[in-house]
Amino acid sequence: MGIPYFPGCTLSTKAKNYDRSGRAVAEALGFPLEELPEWQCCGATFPLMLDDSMALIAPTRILYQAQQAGDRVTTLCSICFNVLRRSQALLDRDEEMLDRINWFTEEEYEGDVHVAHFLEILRDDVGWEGGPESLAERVKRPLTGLKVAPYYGCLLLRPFEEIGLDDPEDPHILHDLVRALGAEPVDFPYNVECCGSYLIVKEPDVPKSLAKDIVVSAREHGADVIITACPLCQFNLDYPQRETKMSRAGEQLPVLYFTQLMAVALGLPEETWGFEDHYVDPRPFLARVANSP
Amino acid sequence: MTRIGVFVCHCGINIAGTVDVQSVAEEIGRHPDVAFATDYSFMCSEPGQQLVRDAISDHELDAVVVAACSPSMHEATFRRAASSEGLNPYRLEIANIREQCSWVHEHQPALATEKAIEVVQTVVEKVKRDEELEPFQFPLTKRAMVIGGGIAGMQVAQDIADAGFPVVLVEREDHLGGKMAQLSGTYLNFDAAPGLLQRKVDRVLGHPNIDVLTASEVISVDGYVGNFEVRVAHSDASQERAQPGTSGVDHPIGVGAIVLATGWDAYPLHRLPEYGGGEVEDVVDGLTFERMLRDGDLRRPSDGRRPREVVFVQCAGSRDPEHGVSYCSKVCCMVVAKQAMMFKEHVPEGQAYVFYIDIRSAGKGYDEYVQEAMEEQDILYLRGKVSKIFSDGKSVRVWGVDTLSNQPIGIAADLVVLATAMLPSDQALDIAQKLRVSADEYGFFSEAHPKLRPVESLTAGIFLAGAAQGPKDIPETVSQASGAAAKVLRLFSHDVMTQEPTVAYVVEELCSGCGACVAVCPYEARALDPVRNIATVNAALCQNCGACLVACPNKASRIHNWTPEQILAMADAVMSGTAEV
Amino acid sequence: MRTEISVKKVRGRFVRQVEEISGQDLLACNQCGKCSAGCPVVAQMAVLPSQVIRMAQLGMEEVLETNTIWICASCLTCVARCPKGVDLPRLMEALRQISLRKGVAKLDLNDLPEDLLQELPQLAVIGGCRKYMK
Amino acid sequence: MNYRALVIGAGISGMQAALDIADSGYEVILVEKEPAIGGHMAQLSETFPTLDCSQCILTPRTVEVGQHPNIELLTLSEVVEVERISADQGDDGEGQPGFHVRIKRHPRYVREDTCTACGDCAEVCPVVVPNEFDRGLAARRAIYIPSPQAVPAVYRLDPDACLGLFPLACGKCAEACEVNAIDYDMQAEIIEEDVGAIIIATGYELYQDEAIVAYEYMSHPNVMDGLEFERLLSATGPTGGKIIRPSDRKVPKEVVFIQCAGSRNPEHGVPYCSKICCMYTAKHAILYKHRVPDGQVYVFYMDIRAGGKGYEEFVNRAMEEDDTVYIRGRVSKVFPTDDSVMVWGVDTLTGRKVEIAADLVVLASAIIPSSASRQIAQMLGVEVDEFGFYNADDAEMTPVESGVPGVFLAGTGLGPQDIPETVAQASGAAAKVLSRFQAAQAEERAREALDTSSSGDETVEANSVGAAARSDALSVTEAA
Repeated sequence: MGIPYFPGCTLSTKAKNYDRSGRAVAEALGFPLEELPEWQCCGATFPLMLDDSMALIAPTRILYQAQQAGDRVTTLCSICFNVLRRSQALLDRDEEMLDRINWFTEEEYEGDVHVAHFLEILRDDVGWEGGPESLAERVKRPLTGLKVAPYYGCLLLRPFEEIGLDDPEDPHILHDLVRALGAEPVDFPYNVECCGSYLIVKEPDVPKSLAKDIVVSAREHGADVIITACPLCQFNLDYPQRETKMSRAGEQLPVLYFTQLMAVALGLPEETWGFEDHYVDPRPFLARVANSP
Repeated sequence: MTRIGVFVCHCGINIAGTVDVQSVAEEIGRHPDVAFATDYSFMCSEPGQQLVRDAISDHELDAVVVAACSPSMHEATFRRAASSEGLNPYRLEIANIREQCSWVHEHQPALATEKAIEVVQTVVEKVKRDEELEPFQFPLTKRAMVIGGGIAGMQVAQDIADAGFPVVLVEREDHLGGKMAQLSGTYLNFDAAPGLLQRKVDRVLGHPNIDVLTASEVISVDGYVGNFEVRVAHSDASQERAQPGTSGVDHPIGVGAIVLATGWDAYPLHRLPEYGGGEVEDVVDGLTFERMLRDGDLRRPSDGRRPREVVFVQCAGSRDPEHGVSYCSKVCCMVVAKQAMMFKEHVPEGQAYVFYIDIRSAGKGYDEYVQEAMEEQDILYLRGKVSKIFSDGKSVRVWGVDTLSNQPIGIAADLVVLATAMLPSDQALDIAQKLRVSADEYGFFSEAHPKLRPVESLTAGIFLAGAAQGPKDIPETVSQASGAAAKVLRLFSHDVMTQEPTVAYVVEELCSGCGACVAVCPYEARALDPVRNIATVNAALCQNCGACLVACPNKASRIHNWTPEQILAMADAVMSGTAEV
Repeated sequence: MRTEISVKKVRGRFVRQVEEISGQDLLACNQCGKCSAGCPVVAQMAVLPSQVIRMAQLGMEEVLETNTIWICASCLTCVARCPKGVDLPRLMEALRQISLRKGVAKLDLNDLPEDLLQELPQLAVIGGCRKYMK
Repeated sequence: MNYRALVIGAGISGMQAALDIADSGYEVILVEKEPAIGGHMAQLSETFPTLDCSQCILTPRTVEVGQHPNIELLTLSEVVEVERISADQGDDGEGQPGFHVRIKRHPRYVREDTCTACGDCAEVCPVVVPNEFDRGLAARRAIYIPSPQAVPAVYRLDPDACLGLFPLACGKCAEACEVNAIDYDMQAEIIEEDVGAIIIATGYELYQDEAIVAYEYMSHPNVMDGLEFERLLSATGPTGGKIIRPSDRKVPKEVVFIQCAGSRNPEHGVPYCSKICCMYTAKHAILYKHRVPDGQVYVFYMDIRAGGKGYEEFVNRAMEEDDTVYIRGRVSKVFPTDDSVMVWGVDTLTGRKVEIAADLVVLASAIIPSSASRQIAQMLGVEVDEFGFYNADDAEMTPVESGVPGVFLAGTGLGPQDIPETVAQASGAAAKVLSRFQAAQAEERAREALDTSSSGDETVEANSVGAAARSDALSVTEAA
């Protein structure tokens, strides 16, 4: 059964590999992603000021579009997820705001679409291990021996009161995924530290230094590869490795979307992997896994 | 024919400044049943009381109304005065024309006067119908039970036993001493404390009046002040009791008073995930650190190395309404200063850091003590809360801040000690339910009044000592525990218990034994007599709430001196208004 | 220089504006500093996040001049750990909004290196514009 | 042994100790140097953290003390001599010594058993002096009653203020007194008593020295200490609870509270923390805001010490609900301006020097022991610390025992502490007295009964009676 899907801007452009691998994985697991017929940008930031509701219009319209398609919508991008989930939470507790936005948009959003991250569907609908349909059972090419550092970042987890996906200090949803794929999750202390986010446009040095801390920590804890659920995290961690001294061979760590790793493990065709779009080429690292029977 | 005397108090200007007391006395004097009415400046003064006494004999009064302040103030005063003249004290009533009249109607003196007259009229109607009553007396078991054998419980037990009364001390663990026994030392007695504690334990164990039940728990409690029945189960049958002769689970132990001294438990480490609680081996809580200090050879858990850089984190769970508990655990500031100093004693070349929000060293010599830690032991205090603690494989990384130099701080520590919050003992809620004592939202037992009755629970005969009532340090606990003992001794100084007779009773001819009253009684004062099939009242438990009166379909439940006839007569007096007197 | 404190400042227009836009009770903060301790970008800040609240509490409008409010990446680490539940990111947003609405713009996309601009994910550009421009 | 106790000081701790002992059936001699009992608690407006009216919860206690058949109340009195008397016959080696005490009772010049507190005397008295009870914020006459709820409710003639007693210069009050209660010839008397135990509960005073003189205390009318502010807040105070500043009776809108005024200042004041100021300052801030909603409160502090049940929450309430601005830092200077006073301090959190033009400054002055403490300590052989606070034998293990057998300690005479701690501790001291008396009595009874029966019988009997009475309750239990 298909699930309504909101790709968001970045997955339609710079992070096509995330989108592609995500769709392929979903298809393979039996819940094809059905892109909303009409959608626009979510705004990329959840509005934090209370005196201006204009910024809520975009996410509310997406929720309205999702409402036409069913009672839930899924995203891959952590930021889109955060914006939509928080907007939904706000509209849920503030009926007046919901009415006001509906009045602006001349649409009737009823206020009860469930915004689910792709990971949530994997966890709750597919299941990691155990059942016959679980993810572990679908793995064709177990990633045995691969050490994967799950990097959660900020917006997938915080604020817990509204997101509620996982423990904000000690998350494990990506760990569980890695384990189900047959790889070994690497715990490292920077896994919930910020990557610098949009500071990249104003103070590019800040994300660069944060990326260094994160990548070095993951490497020191023995990781072969970092996975993430956020295109901005992916960029902020991957891009600086191109030019810094981290770029020295052997010190680089490829930064993948979790869906890419899944595509490999589920034995999906190589064109769904999208490894060519990375600054640190993951192919050498994954070669031995990918080539194993 | 009733002959009622009415005495209207001016209370200085408190009443007379608003209410026209003369006209109140005049007006009420016209009531056919009022034989004498007057007013006086301070009824509660000795001359005022004499006025009442004289009037009772001169005017052959058989009932008295004093119109003055709240009965909670001086009802006892005037009833004493009345009985000295041979009047039954329950034939004297107070009409409150101060708190409920003059004080609240300060700006409407005419209306206030009118209201005062009506208030007095209603009480005249009541007192006219009051029965002569005698207080109930019931026996008192002069033996106390203390639940919890930590420093608080031992102190209570010792004080009661020293006065010559038998005490049963129930302790869940197989030894006495509680949390204090886990400490390597205290801030006032430093490493002499364990020795002092041992002396106290020995004294309690050897006390001829104290019966110590270790490895025991309270299973159920029945009864009421003066006459509780407590069943205690031994979790370990092989435990020898210090004294034979006290019953265990098979036979309930009869006690007249119970003191709750169930102490505290530490906030669990795993509830502090951002501090690596339960994850990082070298992040320990205060009690664990005490044990490490006590072992003498200070080694960190992960690799047995001597820690050189130790970080103490205060308010771990405390003062955190969002994630932990909102209250301050009160003892940690001093405990940490002590632990840091003890660490320096063990590792003179080491360095201790303390992260804090406020240094709460309030107590005699306490502030000086922390100053000493800073000045003499070079312990570095950093004002700021730590945000994150994790292991980098070699050391424990602490991310904090110093809000005074305005610098984020990182420390690569060998060991981190979290000053975790004090929680009430995990048995507290269970005990609270069994004993029907109230507890606050965290499970600390509630005192009867936060200022003036700090060691009494709201349940008569049950008293509180130590951290079970709220976080407190050893000196405060010990003096408060003695305070609880005083309340028990005060209770035991009487030979019988007395109780006000204004309790519920059953008109047996009207009772059908339906049990409605038994179901509604919140105090378990009601039961059905299985032989006669009528309801009974345990006068000692009845709190005079009136629920049974409402529930009884046959009007068989009544309360002495609060009968429906009285209440209706009072209502009639109000409804008929002033003019119709 | 002494900072003059009076009711006109601590309960003044600026404080009320900040509280209204952010929805936060500034005085709920007891300055424990946990936000500063955990802030991932604190190294670049001239004053600590906790000091930003402090300055706002005292009605010090010069808080708008600090770089802290522009360095904050709204990562929400601080609010996740704040013992008093003070939503500091909302406060930062309010301060940014007050600045931006005065016409201050902190970002000109033309200043970005062309190669970076080519590579940036869309949401970084959109997010940046939302945070730094009116 | 003499089974009577002497309690020195009738503030809340002395009263509590006296009541616990008296209710247990022993006689208590309660000595108070002031004309009325209740101590400082009687001066307070409301109490933290529940904001109960202080007088309302205190008066029942003072009345109870005043009327208790087992309490002999001696006001305007002080203990002048204590003599240890050797143990009674039959005492063991350790001994249960008693004390022979001499108490000097100063003349009240008004007969306690005659005065009806009608107030006619004060109406005619021509002398006006500052009222100590109101900390000088209001006036009284030379003949006065400290407060309307005073116990004993008796007037007192202040011989220092009176126009002249010897020879009598005025005499108006005696003329006005209908019950002839005034006796100008009243003399001090020495009362001698034997007691078996003594509790010292002499309480505290507020520091008034160098460290706060620098804050213009005493020189500027708009700088006052915490107790003065209590009187301003109090419904029975000089302004009826209205907040006005002394200089011009205007309502102060900017109010600065300075904590650690004299405390934690080893160089210029006292080194110790006075413990209660953080909480009462938060209370002052809250109560002030209740009365002046458009006012603003600032509190200068070093550390906020809110350790106690509901205390942290109470301070949070002052900040969040009443918009109190807490400023972490000391005040360096307070000086007069044309309008009122300027306060120069620092905010160590921003690192800025700050200045506040205040309408009113309230100092949380340090707690110091009662001026009588050293003398009393010496008389009884009790140790005091360098400040004059009594030292417990072992502050941790025996916090209410003085080290002198039979002498116990309670309340702020031991060191700064708040009301609940004081009350619990006073009961603790009472427990020691009760243990001492009851143990000695039991021993006496045992000796008397030695010939006939064993002392254990009594207990057994009491218990069996108890068991019989429990049968009702028991049947309910079994059913359950």
